[in-house]
Amino acid sequence: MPSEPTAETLLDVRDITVSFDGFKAITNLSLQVPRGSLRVLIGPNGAGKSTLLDTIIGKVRPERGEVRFGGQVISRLPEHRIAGLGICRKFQAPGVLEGLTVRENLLLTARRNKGVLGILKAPSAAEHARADELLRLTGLTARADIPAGSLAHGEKQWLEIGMVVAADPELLLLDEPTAGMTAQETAQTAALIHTLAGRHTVLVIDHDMHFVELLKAPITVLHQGQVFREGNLETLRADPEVMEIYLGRPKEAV
Amino acid sequence: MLKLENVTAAYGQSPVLFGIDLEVRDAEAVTLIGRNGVGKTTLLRAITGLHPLTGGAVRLNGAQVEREAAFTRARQGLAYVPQGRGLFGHLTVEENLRMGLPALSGRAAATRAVPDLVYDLFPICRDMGSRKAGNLSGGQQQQVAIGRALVTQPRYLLLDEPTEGIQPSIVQEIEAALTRIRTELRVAVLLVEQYLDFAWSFADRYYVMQKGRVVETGQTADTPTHAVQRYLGV
Amino acid sequence: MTPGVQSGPVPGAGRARVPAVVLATGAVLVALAFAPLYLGAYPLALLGRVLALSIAAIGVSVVWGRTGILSLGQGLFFGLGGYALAMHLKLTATPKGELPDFMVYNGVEKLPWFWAPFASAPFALAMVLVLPAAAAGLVAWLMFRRRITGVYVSIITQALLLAFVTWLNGSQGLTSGTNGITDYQRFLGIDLRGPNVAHGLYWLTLLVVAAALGGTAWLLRTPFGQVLTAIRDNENRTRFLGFNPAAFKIAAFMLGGLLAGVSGALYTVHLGTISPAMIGVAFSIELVVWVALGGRASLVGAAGGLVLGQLAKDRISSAAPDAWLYVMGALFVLVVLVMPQGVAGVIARRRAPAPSVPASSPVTREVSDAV
Amino acid sequence: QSTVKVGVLHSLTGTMAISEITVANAAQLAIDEINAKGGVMGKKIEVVKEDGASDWPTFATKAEKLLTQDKVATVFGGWTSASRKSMLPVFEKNGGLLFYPVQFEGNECSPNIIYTGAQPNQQALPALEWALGKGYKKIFLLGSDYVYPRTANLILKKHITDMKATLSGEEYVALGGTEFSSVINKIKAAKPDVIINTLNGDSNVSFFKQYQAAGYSAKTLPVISFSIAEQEAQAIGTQLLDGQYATWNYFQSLPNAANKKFVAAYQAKYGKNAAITDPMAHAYMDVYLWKAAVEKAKSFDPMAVRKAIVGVSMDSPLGKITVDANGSLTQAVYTGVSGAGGQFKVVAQSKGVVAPQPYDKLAFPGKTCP
Amino acid sequence: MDLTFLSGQLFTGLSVASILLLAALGLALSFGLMRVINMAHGEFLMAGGYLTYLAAQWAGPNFLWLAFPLAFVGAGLLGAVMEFTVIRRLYGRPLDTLLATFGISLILQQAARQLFGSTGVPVTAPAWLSGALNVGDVTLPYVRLFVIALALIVLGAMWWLLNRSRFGMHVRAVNQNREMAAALGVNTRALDLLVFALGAGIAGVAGVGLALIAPVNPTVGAAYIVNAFLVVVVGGVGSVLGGAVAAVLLGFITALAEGLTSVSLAQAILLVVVVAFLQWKPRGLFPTQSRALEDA
Ligand SMILES: Nc1ncnc2c1ncn2[C@@H]1O[C@H](COP(=O)(O)OP(=O)(O)OP(=O)(O)O)[C@@H](O)[C@H]1O
Ligand SMILES: Nc1ncnc2c1ncn2[C@@H]1O[C@H](COP(=O)(O)OP(=O)(O)OP(=O)(O)O)[C@@H](O)[C@H]1O
Ligand SMILES: NC(N)=O
Ligand SMILES: [Mg+2]
Ligand SMILES: [Mg+2]
Repeated sequence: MPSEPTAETLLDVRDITVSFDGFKAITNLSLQVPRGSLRVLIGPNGAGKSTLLDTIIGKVRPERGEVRFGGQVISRLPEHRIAGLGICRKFQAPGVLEGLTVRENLLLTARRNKGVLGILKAPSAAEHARADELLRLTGLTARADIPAGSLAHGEKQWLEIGMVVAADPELLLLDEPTAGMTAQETAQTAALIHTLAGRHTVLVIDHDMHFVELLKAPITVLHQGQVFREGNLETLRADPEVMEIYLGRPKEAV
Repeated sequence: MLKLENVTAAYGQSPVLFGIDLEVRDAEAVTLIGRNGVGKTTLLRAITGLHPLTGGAVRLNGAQVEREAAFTRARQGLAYVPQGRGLFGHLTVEENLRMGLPALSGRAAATRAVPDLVYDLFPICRDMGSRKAGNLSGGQQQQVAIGRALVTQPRYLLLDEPTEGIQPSIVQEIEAALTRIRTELRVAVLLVEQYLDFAWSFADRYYVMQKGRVVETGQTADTPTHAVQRYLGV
Repeated sequence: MTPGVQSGPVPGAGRARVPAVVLATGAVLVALAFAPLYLGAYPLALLGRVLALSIAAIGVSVVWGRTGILSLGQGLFFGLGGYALAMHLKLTATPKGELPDFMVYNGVEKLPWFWAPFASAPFALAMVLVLPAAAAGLVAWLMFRRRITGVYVSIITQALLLAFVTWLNGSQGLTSGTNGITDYQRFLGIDLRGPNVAHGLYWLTLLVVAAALGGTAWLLRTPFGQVLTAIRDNENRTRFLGFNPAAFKIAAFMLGGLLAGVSGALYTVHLGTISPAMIGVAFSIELVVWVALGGRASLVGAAGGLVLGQLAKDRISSAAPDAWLYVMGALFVLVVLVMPQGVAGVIARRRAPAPSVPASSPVTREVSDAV
Repeated sequence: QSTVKVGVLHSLTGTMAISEITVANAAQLAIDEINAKGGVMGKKIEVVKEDGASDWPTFATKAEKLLTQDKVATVFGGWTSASRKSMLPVFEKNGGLLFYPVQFEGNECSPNIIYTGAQPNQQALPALEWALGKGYKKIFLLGSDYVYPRTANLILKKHITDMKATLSGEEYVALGGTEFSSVINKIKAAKPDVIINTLNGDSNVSFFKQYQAAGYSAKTLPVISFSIAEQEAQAIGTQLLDGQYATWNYFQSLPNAANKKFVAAYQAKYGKNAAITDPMAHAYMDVYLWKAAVEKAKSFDPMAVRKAIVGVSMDSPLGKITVDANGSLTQAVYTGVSGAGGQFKVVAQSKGVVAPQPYDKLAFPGKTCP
Repeated sequence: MDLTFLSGQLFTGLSVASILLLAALGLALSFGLMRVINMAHGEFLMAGGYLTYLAAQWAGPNFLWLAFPLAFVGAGLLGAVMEFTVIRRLYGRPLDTLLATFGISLILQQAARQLFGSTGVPVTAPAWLSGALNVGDVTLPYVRLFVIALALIVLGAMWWLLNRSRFGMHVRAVNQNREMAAALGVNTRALDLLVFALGAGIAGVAGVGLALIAPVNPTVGAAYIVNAFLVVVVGGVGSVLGGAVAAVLLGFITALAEGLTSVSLAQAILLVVVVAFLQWKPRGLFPTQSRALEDA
């Protein structure tokens, strides 16, 4: 049974079940994330992590249970409305707007009013300044005016992180943000996430334990569509069952 | 032996590879590292025949293949596991594996079946055999993609960031599997990887790319990973 | 910005070139404005007609080139605009107290209810705008609400158009069927056969073309245009960024429908008739092909492609009627093969060689959760 | 030697090309004959040929081109009523003259058009009378869904009631329609004595194939067609049509001397098996009528020609024809039965010639040409 | 409406369904799998019709034995040429294939017009097909039964080929990820050529069936093309069985609408019903769906 959420609970996943053609990807899963916190989600491939994010953003609909955001039930809302409430996700496979330039990607994401009429206004100087800052942050300044479609894989990753930040959502969902990044970039990403936490609520999925270590945040382990363990990296590394299903031999998990 | 001589390639008008020389000897494991966007993926695609060269030569066992179509190169023992896995989403896992069989055409010795070794190495290929590949999670797909490449009984295996998005225990398994593939099947492996610990523990030699050029090469055993880190910084 | 090349194959390169294209377009429009001075009666009438059609082409460029929705049913909206005006003209041409001639021959005894208000010119003119836009909005709402995309949209719009044409053909008492509505002379008290009307109509048409180009170009320059491009390239991603693709697509589709309707109304006046044959499947496909010829992503390209295509059609079909279909068929094939971005794309590439956006980027498209 | 330009405007491509190309050929034949004999008032006729492309608005634009750019003295062209309707305003606006060679529904009387094809009282009504005379009392009307069949049938229905016969059913199929299962099933349920068929073009092929497959033949249920002539008979397959009827102002088999000459000349030019039809004969004669009127008016001016043509009369492959004041022909009507080689044998004909009535008195009382 | 009429209309539904299916089956390959919107598909039907006519000229009244192979091979070759010269440059650009193939269809129609004349050519069913089976008061023409059987045979063959054969698996793989299939040793170019030609060949065979009940002329293909696409879309693009169910459904709706209202109105009703249906099931009766291809 889900525990009663406290007042600061921003994201409240209540007892959801998600299935695909009879296959249960998530079974009776509950999860609360307090406002302003940073939470890490790990678990074996196929555990249902991405599916959980899919459910939060409305890409898939739970068969049972509901998702609440700031107290409001969102699991029946259309996707753009959910996004409009302040939830933005970075996908596992980078999804940038390929026909627009890198800068346009950032400017568009940063818009507050995303309605058909609201969008007609040209971006303000402040918005341009913000885009420039994000270009610097993601190392894409030199690439600002080429179409995002001709970026390399890793550059798209960075752009997408930039977009998520630009959207300035209350809740950031990052699905494997460091996939394909070098160790140094991974560290930069961790630092970036720390600057975001506090003002934003962040939920990160990753398989890179170095990165997870750097995040220094509470961890939830999913397994077969359910919460398997909660804890910090120390305790989880000591847990033989977690090693068995996920981490593997201790040597690798250093 | 797989050998590249002065390979150049471009996207439209803009060149991305500038005279790459590189070789992978039989049964050797070589890793290719470099920052995002330096052209690693492009290079692998050029070797497989999925991206046209603008100059230079690709040799398989001495024979020049850079004019040949991708499918004939595959039939000569070149297998490719792309970044993003490239599974056939609407086909079942089982069918995806069987899609490795056409590469065996014209090779007399080859048996036309999915080798048991694949199921040994990646049990998921059996367990999820009848699921649509497109519905698997990222890590599951990666395993199927490597398994499928093995079905082609390759002599050269090109892997583009195979650990990306894979859970730690399976990274270990993939490493073990690749090592077995190398030693038992004597397959030469060219591995593009960002995860240096993995690359170094697996490969014999390394190449470092920067802005479309190979800038350094050496034995992994002689070079500590931190010595090449500077090429990967932002 | 250029109504055109900006988001074509070489985005980003657009900004620097803006003045050139605007200047060139302006120069062409000015040259066209003086056409009555140097063109004979028939060439001028022909030019006026194809300029009227080019307004529909601008709409196709917005809907297809920008938003990625290939409608094969633009004839529906073109027809609604045309019929709205033709109904008014027919009523004007009918003596008081009588029914339009075709109704009499079909045994209709009372003016159908939906005909009556068209006796008023302001109402009819309003309907020229409202009917096509509303119909386009409805069709778009039905489709995009249910996330129907790609070729489904093409086939559904074609089916709807065909249903409309079939209904027009089959309802002769109400619509004059295959014959269409014809034989009218006066509009707002002006005799359409009068000596100076031809020039006036031509200038009016040119004015509307210029307004349509300018207005649409402005609209696409705003971030609205970028959202359309984003939807074209990756609709789901756009959705998860907080945009409602359906709303934007409906808006774009309505704009396309509105322009088609205006085009249809003008064309009806130029030709003196509107009939189901004018708005059918072949018309709608041809419209799209001329847009492709000029450059689907470029407003000027689309309009220019239509004008040049239609002029060529007129010339070649007169010179060699038997060969005409071969020429046109071959043109369709060649445009698609050799100039996938149309003439505007070729010009743009000449001016600024730049890396092309891959039609489908091999690395990312097939990935597990391609959003 | 100077020339005079005339326009020939037919569908050379598209669905209607099946019927119109040969009509254009027939006009061309007459023009060639006239040119060979020195032309009209000493001028050779120069043909400007345009393709209406089975597309009504194209007819209008091409007509406009012929009149305003080529400045032709007259135009020979059109087949469907829709194409004529869309050309009409162009001719009226530019003061041109059009010769229209095909049977039609009447209800039109433009001073700028010479209608030489049959008016309803020169084809549809005589056919109905003939059928009733043969004792067929229950009549099924089948047509393509456009203005000619619908209006012709509207008129026929008034007369069916008037003559105390029974309308057993009425069905329309979209132009070009190919599926007749339901229609045949409805016919079967209605049990008529005869079918009056105003299907146009390709649909006839489907209809007769499926009609025969369903076990019908001329013996079990005869069909009288208004748009099937020798050429269509060939395309349908002559055994499918065996024994079925058609009503026209002309059949290729008419025995008069002018026709023998016309058939021989046409087949010499366009192939010895070429079929020759009523609209072709009309188109051929249209050129001669125009020539006669020009010579009578001593002018190529269209309006002068229009005035002069009234009363022009000649012996023709169709028999004797005379242009009425309303711009249509006084001509004879024949009903034929289809036989070997797609030829029709005349089984009935009007007593003498029939004067044209553009407005049917029963269906449209009080309407007349201005 | 009496019982005889009703059973007659039921049979009409089946007849219409068989024709829709025949016209649509080739599209299941070119459109369903290869995503080529082949507007010239109707001209393959047309080619089948003309080849039937030629077969009848050469082989006399019992021409069907020659007509089928001739139409299959002839239309298939036409398809192969078209794939080789045009289509192969357009994979992955479905909307562009629509335009290019529309151009090709114009060319083929005009070519037929100049080769065979615009009037069309006569084809009459062989004598042994000319009778009808009488069940009670209902007449079932042999030609119709023959066409229904033909549709079922072609349907069965295609279903087996695509879903049970290795060839079919390769075809499906290639059309999901052409590059990877090539990298795995599939000669994708040859396969594309073969599949497209096969689709054309099937259309040719369908053309034989159509020639028995419809006209053979330059524009006959155009008469079937829209409905053929509707069948594929309603069935679910990529699903052969879906196409079959859709054809039957549309056939019965047509028969019902034609029975209750008029034949001319029925087509408009059918189109509106189809659009309404797609509101309910936007991806057709049997959608092919998976996580991977939601955007495809
Ligand atoms: N659309 C879908 N249709 C069918 N099955 C699906 C679908 N989406 C996910 N699944 C299944 O649900 C399970 C959970 O998948 P999910 O992608 O959420 O895993 P994950 O935890 O994100 O794994 P990874 O770490 O590899 O990304 C998997 O077994 C997957 O095959
Ligand atoms: N489809 C494309 N069109 C144009 N340019 C491209 C395309 N794909 C890649 N590029 C460019 O080519 C260069 C090399 O890209 P490539 O994908 O080979 O890099 P990579 O080394 O594999 O990077 P990563 O580590 O991010 O995967 C990059 O600068 C990229 O912007
Ligand atoms: N006038 C005719 N036959 O349409
Ligand atoms: Mg995942
Ligand atoms: Mg890469």
